Amino acid sequence: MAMNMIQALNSAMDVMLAKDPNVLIFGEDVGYFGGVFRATEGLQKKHGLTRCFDTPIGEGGIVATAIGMGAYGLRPVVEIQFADYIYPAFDQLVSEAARLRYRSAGDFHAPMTVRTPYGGGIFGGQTHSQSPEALFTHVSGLKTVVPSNPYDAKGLLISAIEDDDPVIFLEPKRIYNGPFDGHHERAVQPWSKHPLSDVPEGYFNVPLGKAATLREGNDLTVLAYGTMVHVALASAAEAGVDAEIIDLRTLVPVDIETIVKSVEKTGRCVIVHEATRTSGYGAELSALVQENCFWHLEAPIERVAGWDTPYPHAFEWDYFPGPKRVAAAMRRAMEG
Amino acid sequence: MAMNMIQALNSAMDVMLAKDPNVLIFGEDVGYFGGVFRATEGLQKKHGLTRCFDTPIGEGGIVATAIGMGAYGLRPVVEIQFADYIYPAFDQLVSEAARLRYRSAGDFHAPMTVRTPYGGGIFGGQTHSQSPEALFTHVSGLKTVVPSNPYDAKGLLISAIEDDDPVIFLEPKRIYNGPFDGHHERAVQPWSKHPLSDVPEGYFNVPLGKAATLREGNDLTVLAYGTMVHVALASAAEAGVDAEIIDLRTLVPVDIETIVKSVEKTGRCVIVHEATRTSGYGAELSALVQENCFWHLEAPIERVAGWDTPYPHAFEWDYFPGPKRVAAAMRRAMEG
Amino acid sequence: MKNRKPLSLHVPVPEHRPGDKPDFSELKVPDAGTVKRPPVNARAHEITDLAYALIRVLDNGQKAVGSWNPKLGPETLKRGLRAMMLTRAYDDRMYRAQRQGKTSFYMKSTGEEAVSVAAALALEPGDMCFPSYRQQGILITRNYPIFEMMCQVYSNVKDPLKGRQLPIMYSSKDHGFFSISGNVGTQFPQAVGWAMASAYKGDDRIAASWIGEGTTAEGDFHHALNFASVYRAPVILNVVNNQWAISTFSGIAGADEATFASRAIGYGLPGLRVDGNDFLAVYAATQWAAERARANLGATLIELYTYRAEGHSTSDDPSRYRPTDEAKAWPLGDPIERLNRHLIGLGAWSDAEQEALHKELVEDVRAANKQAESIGTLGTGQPPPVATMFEDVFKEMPWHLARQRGELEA
Amino acid sequence: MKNRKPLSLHVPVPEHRPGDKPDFSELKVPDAGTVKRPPVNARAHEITDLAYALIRVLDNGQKAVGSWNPKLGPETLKRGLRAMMLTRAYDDRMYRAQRQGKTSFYMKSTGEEAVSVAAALALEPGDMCFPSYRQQGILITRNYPIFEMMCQVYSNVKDPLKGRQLPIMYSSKDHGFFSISGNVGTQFPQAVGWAMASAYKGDDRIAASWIGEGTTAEGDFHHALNFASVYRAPVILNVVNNQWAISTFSGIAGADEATFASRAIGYGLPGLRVDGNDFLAVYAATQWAAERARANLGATLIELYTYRAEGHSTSDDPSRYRPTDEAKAWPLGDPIERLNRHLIGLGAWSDAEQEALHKELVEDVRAANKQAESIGTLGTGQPPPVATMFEDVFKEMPWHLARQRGELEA
Ligand SMILES: Cc1ncc(C[n+]2csc(CCOP(=O)(O)OP(=O)(O)O)c2C)c(N)n1
Ligand SMILES: Cc1ncc(C[n+]2csc(CCOP(=O)(O)OP(=O)(O)O)c2C)c(N)n1
Ligand SMILES: [Mg+2]
Ligand SMILES: [Mg+2]
Repeated sequence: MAMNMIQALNSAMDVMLAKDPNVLIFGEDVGYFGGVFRATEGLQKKHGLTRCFDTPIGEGGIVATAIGMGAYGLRPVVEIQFADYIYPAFDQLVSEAARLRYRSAGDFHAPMTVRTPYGGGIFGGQTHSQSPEALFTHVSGLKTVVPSNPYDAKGLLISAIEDDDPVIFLEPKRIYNGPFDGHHERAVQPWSKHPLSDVPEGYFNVPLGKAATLREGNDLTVLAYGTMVHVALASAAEAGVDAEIIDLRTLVPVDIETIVKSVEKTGRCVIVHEATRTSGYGAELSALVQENCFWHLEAPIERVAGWDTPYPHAFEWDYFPGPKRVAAAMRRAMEG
Repeated sequence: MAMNMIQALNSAMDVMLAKDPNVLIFGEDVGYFGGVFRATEGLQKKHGLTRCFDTPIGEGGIVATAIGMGAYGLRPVVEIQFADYIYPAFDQLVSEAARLRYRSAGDFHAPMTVRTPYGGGIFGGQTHSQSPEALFTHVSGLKTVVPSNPYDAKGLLISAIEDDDPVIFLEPKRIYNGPFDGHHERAVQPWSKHPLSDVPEGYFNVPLGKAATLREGNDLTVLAYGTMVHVALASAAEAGVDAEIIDLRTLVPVDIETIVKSVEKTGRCVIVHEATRTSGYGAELSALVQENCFWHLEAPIERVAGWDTPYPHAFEWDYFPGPKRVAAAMRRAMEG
Repeated sequence: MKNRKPLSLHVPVPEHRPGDKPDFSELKVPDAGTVKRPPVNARAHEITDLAYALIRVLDNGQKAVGSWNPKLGPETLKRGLRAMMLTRAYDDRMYRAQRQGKTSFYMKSTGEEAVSVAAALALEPGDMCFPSYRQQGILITRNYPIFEMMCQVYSNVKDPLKGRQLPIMYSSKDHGFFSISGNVGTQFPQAVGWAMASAYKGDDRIAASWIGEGTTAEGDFHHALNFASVYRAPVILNVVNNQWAISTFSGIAGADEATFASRAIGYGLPGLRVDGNDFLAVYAATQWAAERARANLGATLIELYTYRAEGHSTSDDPSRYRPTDEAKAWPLGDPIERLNRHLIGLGAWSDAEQEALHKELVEDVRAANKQAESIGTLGTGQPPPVATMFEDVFKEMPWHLARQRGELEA
Repeated sequence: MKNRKPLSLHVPVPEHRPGDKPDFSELKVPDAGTVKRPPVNARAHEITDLAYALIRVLDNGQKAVGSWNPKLGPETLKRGLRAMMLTRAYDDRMYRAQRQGKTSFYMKSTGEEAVSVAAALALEPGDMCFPSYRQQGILITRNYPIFEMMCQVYSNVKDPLKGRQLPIMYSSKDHGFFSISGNVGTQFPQAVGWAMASAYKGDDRIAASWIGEGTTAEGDFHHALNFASVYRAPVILNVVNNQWAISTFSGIAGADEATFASRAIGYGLPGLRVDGNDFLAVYAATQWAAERARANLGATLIELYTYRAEGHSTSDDPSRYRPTDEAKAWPLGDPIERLNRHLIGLGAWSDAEQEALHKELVEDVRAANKQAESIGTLGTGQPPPVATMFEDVFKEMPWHLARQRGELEA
């Protein structure tokens, strides 16, 4: 059945609420209203007031209570309205959710999924456009997941909810309603025309820790996730390079085999993400590739990323790493 | 005059309190008691109750009020008792201190120095041993500074206090009272025997953004900071490699010229830090080196870092990246 | 021990949802003038009743009554009326501009104008305000040009914030208006810090901050009250209880269990609960708290009881979660209408003058907007120079930003 | 407007510092039995006086008086006495062990034993405790073997936490004792979440949590009270006011301005202020709050007024910041002595039995410690296998941790 990402995420939560009475959902405006992006629309009405409810505007309290619920034996799924607002919960995520299993030697653990919309492309300005994934990838004990299409969104979210470790589930908000290749000047595309919008209505999952090779190629390897996967596909076509495009899907634990196999084949690598460049997850990917594939590299690994500034409202398209910048990096990688 | 790092930091704050009435110091236990590591000892008595005082145990409140004071025109210097406890202040640091100048187009800014002891080697367990520097290096608008000896500690702290941007000042607590080369089985060394413990009593500064080459060499380049600088020096001797050892001192903005010049000369690079490996600052350094020096590299860049686990109490020396691991990495870099 | 009654989870729900008839009959509105005004040096624990009362000055006939009556002259009242009306006219115009696709986002303060305007008049020009995104009335009261506000909303080349901020996230140090943050609540403890600095320096300026009732749930609310209490900071902490936080009713913020003003009690601070649609009551409460702060007696928490008459923002659709004409049913009325009636009652104003002033202000807004639009709206006309995107991250631009600027220009 | 009095910054300071004679004469200690016990279903706003009172059952003659008297039989009282004495004997032994270099760190609960032990007895075994690092008395009351506690302190191969945690950061799900965190306060809202889960599931178990008065300044304190209030979570939120937070006196946490119990008022929760050195008062208050929670009436905040008789931890030296024998001057006495006197007054106990019990417990501790030390102390004997360092980061070990374990073993 054709779904956009919002519908796919909604379906994943609907399926899990029906399947497991220990699953419950809460967050700011997620209850009666169904969330500012409508991802939980109808779930309270269908499953009941205590299974999907609104919370006070205290991200730290949302995550802390979710940890307590996880310790009790529930599987809370919480929404942080925008990834830009996850920082008040940072201590509970880093010092608590991520550490509980380890510090108690498995005596306690807190399964929990933290859903949050991230990324740019919507003129959201500095506090509705951030991509904080790198921060979470540095924290031992957290898994970080980023879907790039409706099928994966549903399958990965179900896996995240069923996972016994805390999962940060970052949703690329720019592509909630349609794929986006970075060509903002062109007409918006609906998901319905995209093959990966064909999503089973019932239960299924996509395993965490496995990347997807969206395009096979021999010239160079592109490592991307979220919205940038679509930008990379368009950029490769425009740059006229036979790129192998890997959608990482899970950042931690990352699918190292798929990455290494590809770079050993192509000898060239371009890494793209929206997040600011310095100490972004692209740095870790670059280091991993260089450590694992050094003798195969024929050119410097390229990083295309957000500039090291806050996300400026007026300069949405100068900031967003679009096809022009990505294609240029591909060409550099081919020349190099 | 011979000072250990605590005395040097204390002297820096003493000098700045005397020099600038807009400088004030606050934090948990820093007032009457002088801080759990004694860094502010005597400052309240000497400069007055309102110049150096105790705060409630609310890191978020400490940083938030410092931002307000900075906006007023003061230069607050706050202490977070351990870097492990900085996360409750993360939102105020990332969303506020780091962004204020940018989002207000220079209308407001908040000069502030956040001093905090970090790192392992003291059997502090999971919550007194962390090295969170990478998180701050990813945040546009924050400067991140790490001294490795008494002279730099004083000179860099004075520069940080005088700097008009927010500075995260990470103090390697293992070497507060003496240098440490990782050989925990050997007798502790006092700073007094170390040349860089000779610190001017009065005002001086060490500029931010400039690395120090502690040892020149031709075999390989070591990038380190904090305690690991001393471990690197010892390891190079033990590995018998003619290493060029660079103490970065400032992580952001990093001294790229010094790094590139050195790696272009040696063609080999080993990066060492205590922080967990994945998405640690070593990843950014590795990416920078391979982007800027790719054609000069003769072997894969090595990262020696903390394991991707919380810091376990009983395994202090299995966790701490000591000379054995660093020397081994140097040898691999030479073979490669 | 088993066969004990099972526990159950309580989730608060509002009285009325879409489809229901709006009805505030359970809401008891005490008569104006019934609450006594204590001396500004009253001990906090002796006036805890004020945290549960509702300070009102304008009675149902819009006459000023009782000991909280600030006894303002017609000139001040007219300044207030004008600022509230200009704020509303500005909001209406900018809302339309967003609907016309001229910018990405807008937020109105309709129905809450007294909260900002009366406070701004009761404060002194040097006092620093740390607002949320719904106190544009402060800037307007302090005569910040609406033209500049419009340029900010349009992110054009004349935008004082160089196109970096979402519309309405104004900043003007010269007008004692702190840079608005997108993260709610962060300004509350920052205001306390500013006030502590003023006290530290022996200054006589105070700080004031505003957050919504929903935002009281953030840790920063607690930090603000705690630090303000411990260090007796000269600050006024305002909670604008407009009943809604986007789609979430105030019960989810705790309103079913206690008033927001009563949060002050546990910190030993005075808490005042005020009719936020009563211009004179807001003025009087602010004045009381300001005098107290300037007398070195510390902070006051003020709950301003009002109603968010329109959607949360242009991204919101309130008809999805509350009865459509709930705003009209709001028992505390409209602040502009009430002040207008009051002035007319004083014989200092007339419907004709009101009508004329309205026309004049709408025309001022139209003219300023024409000028602002002629410079540029979001995505059209003249944007700020793109290279400025890399400035002000730090005071001096470090190498990596200079290099990135180079890449962009390449 | 200038020539107004300049502001000044207030920084609270304690009455007495090293060198001063300890003196608590300003501290008014109300007589035992003077505070009325309300029904457990009393409305929070009707009993706000309890947040400023001091609930005491044992009078100066250590007789149990007043309506809060839980009327416990001698057996329960003796269990409590034994648990408190064992806790103190255990603390003394482990403190010495740290001084002897057998571990890195230790924290005593001396003088505060009633806070943990009486609460643990008033709760039911299935209730989940979210303690701070100073409630080892709960584990001991719930018969967790001190041998295992010692192995944790020594990080040896028998440490249930595999050497991963700092000494005293115990965890035992089987004993309803949540894994202690090094970050203060985080457990307070977690306990609320656990309680919400229990209510969500229609369970009848409740949660309880403990933090120090200094920790009330964390945002998590606010989150806990707020979420507990909004969702009526069945949880008991305890603030152990032992006057000190490392070197910082309670005034820096706000104690000069209001009681910690009164923080409950602004959330519409009951706040009880209790003599924390009065075993019966702590038991009674906990029992009241537990009954209330189990009746689905929600959370209670309890301030336990006590004194940290020893240093903060083995890393601390209180003589640097407070008068040396302040502990002896503490007007609320010692919980063990007081319960001992009470039992003797009942004719159910004697000095001889007390002496014998003390000997017995010291011997039990000695024996357990001998056994624990024989297995290993920090850095000697048998540590946990080093490869386990990489386990439990995730449920299943991902490739990068397996690779790192390989590197370590190489
Ligand atoms: C830290 C943070 N969390 C969440 C949000 C998203 N958000 C923006 S406004 C808002 C509602 C605030 O309601 P209230 O405090 O009552 O203010 P009002 O809009 O009614 O003036 C929310 C949840 C945010 N901006 N920042
Ligand atoms: C988030 C955080 N900040 C600071 C610390 C350092 N610290 C440990 S205990 C303590 C004092 C706590 O005092 P209190 O809450 O009164 O508890 P008590 O020690 O008196 O039992 C501090 C500041 C910490 N562990 N965690
Ligand atoms: Mg509101
Ligand atoms: Mg304490």
